Amino acid sequence: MTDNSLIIANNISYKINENKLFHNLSFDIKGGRALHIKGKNGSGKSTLLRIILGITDPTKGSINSAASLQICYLGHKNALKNYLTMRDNIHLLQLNNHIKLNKYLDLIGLKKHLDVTVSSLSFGQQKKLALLRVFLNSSNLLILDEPFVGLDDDTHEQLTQFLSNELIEGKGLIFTSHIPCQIKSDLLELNN
Amino acid sequence: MTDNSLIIANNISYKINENKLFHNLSFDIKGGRALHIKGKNGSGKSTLLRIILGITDPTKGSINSAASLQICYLGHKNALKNYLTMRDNIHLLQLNNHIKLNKYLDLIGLKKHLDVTVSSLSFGQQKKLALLRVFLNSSNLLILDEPFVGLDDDTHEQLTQFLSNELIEGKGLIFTSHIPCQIKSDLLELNN
Amino acid sequence: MEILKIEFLKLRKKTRIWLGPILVFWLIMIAYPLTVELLQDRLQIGFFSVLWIAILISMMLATEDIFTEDYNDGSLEQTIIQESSFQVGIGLKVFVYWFLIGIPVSLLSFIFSFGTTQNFELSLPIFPLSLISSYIFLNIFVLGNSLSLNKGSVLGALVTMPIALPVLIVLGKGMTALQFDINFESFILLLLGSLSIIIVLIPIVVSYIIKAHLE
Amino acid sequence: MEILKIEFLKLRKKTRIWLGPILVFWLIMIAYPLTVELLQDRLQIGFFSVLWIAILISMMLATEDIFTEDYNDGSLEQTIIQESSFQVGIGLKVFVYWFLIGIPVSLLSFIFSFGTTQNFELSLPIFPLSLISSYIFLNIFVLGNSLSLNKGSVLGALVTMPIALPVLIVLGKGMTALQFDINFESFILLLLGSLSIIIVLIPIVVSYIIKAHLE
Amino acid sequence: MIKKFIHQFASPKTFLLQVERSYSFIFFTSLCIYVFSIVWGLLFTPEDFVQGNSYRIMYLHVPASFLSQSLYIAMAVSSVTYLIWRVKLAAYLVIAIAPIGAMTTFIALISGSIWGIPTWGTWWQWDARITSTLILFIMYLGLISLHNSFSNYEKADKLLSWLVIVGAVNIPIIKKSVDWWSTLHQSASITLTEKPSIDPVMLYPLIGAIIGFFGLIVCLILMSSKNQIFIREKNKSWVKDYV
Ligand code: HEM
Ligand SMILES: Nc1ncnc2c1ncn2[C@@H]1O[C@H](COP(=O)(O)OP(=O)(O)OP(=O)(O)O)[C@@H](O)[C@H]1O
Ligand SMILES: Nc1ncnc2c1ncn2[C@@H]1O[C@H](COP(=O)(O)OP(=O)(O)OP(=O)(O)O)[C@@H](O)[C@H]1O
Ligand SMILES: [Mg+2]
Ligand SMILES: [Mg+2]
Repeated sequence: MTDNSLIIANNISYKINENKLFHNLSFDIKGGRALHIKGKNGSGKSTLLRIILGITDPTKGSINSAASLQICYLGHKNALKNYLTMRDNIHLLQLNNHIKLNKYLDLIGLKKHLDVTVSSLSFGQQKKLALLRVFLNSSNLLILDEPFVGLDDDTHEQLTQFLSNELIEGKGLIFTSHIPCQIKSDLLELNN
Repeated sequence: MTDNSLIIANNISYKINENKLFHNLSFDIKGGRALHIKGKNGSGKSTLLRIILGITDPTKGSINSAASLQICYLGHKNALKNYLTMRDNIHLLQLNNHIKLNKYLDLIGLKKHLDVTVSSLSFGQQKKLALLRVFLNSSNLLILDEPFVGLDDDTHEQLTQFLSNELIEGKGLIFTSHIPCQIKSDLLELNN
Repeated sequence: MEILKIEFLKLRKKTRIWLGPILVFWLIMIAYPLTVELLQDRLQIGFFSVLWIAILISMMLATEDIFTEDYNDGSLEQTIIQESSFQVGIGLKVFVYWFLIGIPVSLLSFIFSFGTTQNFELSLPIFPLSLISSYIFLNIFVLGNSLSLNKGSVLGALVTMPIALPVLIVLGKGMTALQFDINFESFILLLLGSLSIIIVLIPIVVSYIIKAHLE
Repeated sequence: MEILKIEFLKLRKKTRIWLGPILVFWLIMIAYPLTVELLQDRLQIGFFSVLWIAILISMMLATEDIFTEDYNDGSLEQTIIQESSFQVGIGLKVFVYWFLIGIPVSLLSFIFSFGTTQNFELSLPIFPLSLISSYIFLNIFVLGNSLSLNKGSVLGALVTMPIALPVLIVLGKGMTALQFDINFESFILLLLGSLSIIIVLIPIVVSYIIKAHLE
Repeated sequence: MIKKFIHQFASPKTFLLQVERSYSFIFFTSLCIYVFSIVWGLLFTPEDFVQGNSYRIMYLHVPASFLSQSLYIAMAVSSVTYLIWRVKLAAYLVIAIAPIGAMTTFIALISGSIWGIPTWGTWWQWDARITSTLILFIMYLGLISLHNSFSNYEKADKLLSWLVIVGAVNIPIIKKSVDWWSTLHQSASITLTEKPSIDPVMLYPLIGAIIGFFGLIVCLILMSSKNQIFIREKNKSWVKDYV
């Protein structure tokens, strides 16, 4: 393990029902660097992220992660409780006492909706609430699966800004996105 | 009602818990024309679509629709059964005997996944499957809420192509999208 | 007819929805003798109470997700947009549930009654009684679930139990009437009468409630 | 401890999840007398069967969504990523459910028993009996629910029934023992013994099942 | 025409002013009537030769039981008004009455139970009327929790109104339960059509107690609907002016 590598992937392959999704991928993620995973729908981007997270086991190869590794993950699903209010969701995420909570609630403009149930929020507002977990993270590696989906231009810009800042602060970032974005990143293309 | 107007909105306003979402909107949609509704997250785009659909009642104003009106709607939610296979879902949508089914299954590249349960499909593949309802529609007005979300570039292009064709064939189109797209359309901005 | 076919297809694919409640009913009816000392006459006494409660519970379970799933995944919106007669759709849906769950449960009721009482005269009327009451319960719980749609079935149960309990009272009285052979038909008629009102009214009310939810 | 706190918080916020089953229990216990002729001694006969069945059903309802929701909305992934000891998490989750549902239900069991039998000697042991049995039932149903997670299958119900029935039998026998005052302690010990095994094994098994589901 | 009339009459603002004007009058007259009747009933009527003094709890029990149903009927009427004519005030009334209805039902249950101990020898019986009163109580609780579970008030109002209307089937059941099934509980002794079966000496204070209790409850409802109006229309300029 090199000094500031957070994760190293060695020759990982993944098959599902004998269909190869990807084959012999190797890469590593260092603090301060971003990796943008691209590929068509169904090419295995989300699967790759789940392998990195350790949820799914690769068919071949291995993932080594730094001892200090702390991951913040946001997938296609928001992991919110639809029937609870925003306030309760924030409580469940244990972010209610976070010092920067107010700052970011203001930023995404959801402060006045604190007592609205999540299911009444608009699609983009729900995504923003889910992103609060990212904005207030205390991890050193961010893994985001299409974080820009459903966001309006302003919020897209804010998120880009935020992520770029996190990179400057030395955190690692792996993300997928079909929507072009301005984050400086290495590219990993998946083709099957 | 003018000759080929499909829908005419007269001064519609919408309030929720005494908060105004929009005020005195008027517009009409003719066959062969597209209307792109833009606005920030939570500005009321989806709500406006639901008012046009007749699901939600506007607080003030009214919607008149042509007698011949037939709507095909795709919202933020896919209206698919996650625990069923693609094949069963197509069955439920009553598209299994549609003459163009094979053509579009090929186009979106999902033919080999017919027996995979929807929950195992990737995010974009699920969206594509939902779009099948649009591709095989027999309506004269398409109402699409962020149809480009989660699609890769190729599919985005195909959908644009398809929608442009439908416009040429004289159908109406109302859609929202944060992602820029090449469809020739009128613009309606919502600001609160 | 198209609606009917689709509803059947959906239920056929999701075995849990119809087989689950039937299994639970069966479980309760098996559990009952297990928990009592096995003297025939003692068994009989509590038997019918347990039977009605079991029917009540299995119908409650059956309808628990009747709309939630369609609501959450957006299918309900699509239905409302396309279907001209949403009420009829709901009525048919309840019918399909009754057909796939209520009828088997009623048959089982008859079988269990006969097995327990060894009395054919007494057990036969159980069949129509449970056919009717299961349909009534289904309708009542459908109402409850439409009210509590995405709020969880508990609220629905809380809200509809007060409406379901009177039916239980009638059933209890009916059984007494049956056992002492007095005026039993009037109970069947009373239930049938309620059912015929419910069967029409509830789908209408439910359709309004669901539309209000979707707004 | 952190996990415990979060689980409590989650349940406190989702009132319906713990209050619901308690209410259903209560409603069944109320429904029972409605269906019997109102003579005190007849009421007592079926009473304990209904009680055990009500406990069984309310525990079933309590666990029904214990993982599904978290699975569907993606929270389960988040838990697995963050939590070092997922098994312990599951064990604690079941404990919290028992604490918030099992204990109140057991208390209610005691109260209803006393109200019906007017016999304190007989009703007091109902409290520990239902405490233990509700915990066992919870564990069993948790196992079933982890098995049928996102599937529309009845796998869970099928698997759990054969395991739940023996417990019911023991409970029934225990009640008889209690009423005739013979050897009651050995039943409590038997149940406690089973519980102590179940309480350790089931969370481990369940954690593997869930991980397999998420892959 | 009718619709316009109703809407004008039932504007929350007019209502509020009306309440303001008549509130204290209703409150003090009913208080006087109730206190007077109770004092009369408790101190100046003879002991019942069957029940002794315990029957005097009647002055609480009977009005409360009577109101527990009447309030539900009032809710049902308001609900219909709301659903048909979209009168917002009616919706406010429904949710304003619910907790008070639950309270009076609770009083009826408790006072009945207490009364039961000396007269029936038991505080509870699974008797048709008592059970259906309990059911009514659960119903009230259900209504309240249904309304509380929505953050969108308009939606909550509609759903609540529907449930209230459907739940109204319970009222005739409670009313008739005593006639249908022979039970411990007394059947109605005061009806509009027949001569009361109760001794006039007890009857007049009882009627007074009912009227007084009724008036007091009406005052409670007025307060709680005022509260609702403030909650719901807090953004309206006239409410801001008012406060
Ligand atoms: C928990 C127990 C009880 C409950 C839930 C209960 C409930 C009710 C209800 C619902 C009414 C109907 C009022 C109406 O029809 O307008 C009522 C009236 C009445 N109850 Fe009870 N009751 C209980 C116990 C008792 C007891 C123990 C007595 C006395 C022996 C009693 C005596 C009366 C009388 C005299 C009336 C007035 C009947 C009439 O004039 O219409 N109740 N009660
Ligand atoms: N049980 C299965 N049988 C066959 N194929 C499966 C099964 N489960 C998953 N797959 C396939 O595995 C792939 C999973 O892809 P994944 O979700 O990683 O895609 P993705 O790159 O994230 O796509 P998107 O851009 O749409 O999010 C899909 O092609 C899917 O069809
Ligand atoms: N019960 C409620 N209380 C308060 N506000 C509500 C309630 N229900 C909905 N809203 C608000 O109504 C708006 C609905 O917006 P809508 O879904 O139409 O937005 P949208 O323009 O489609 O946004 P997006 O781009 O994110 O999809 C949101 O601002 C939401 O917060
Ligand atoms: Mg993906
Ligand atoms: Mg939207």
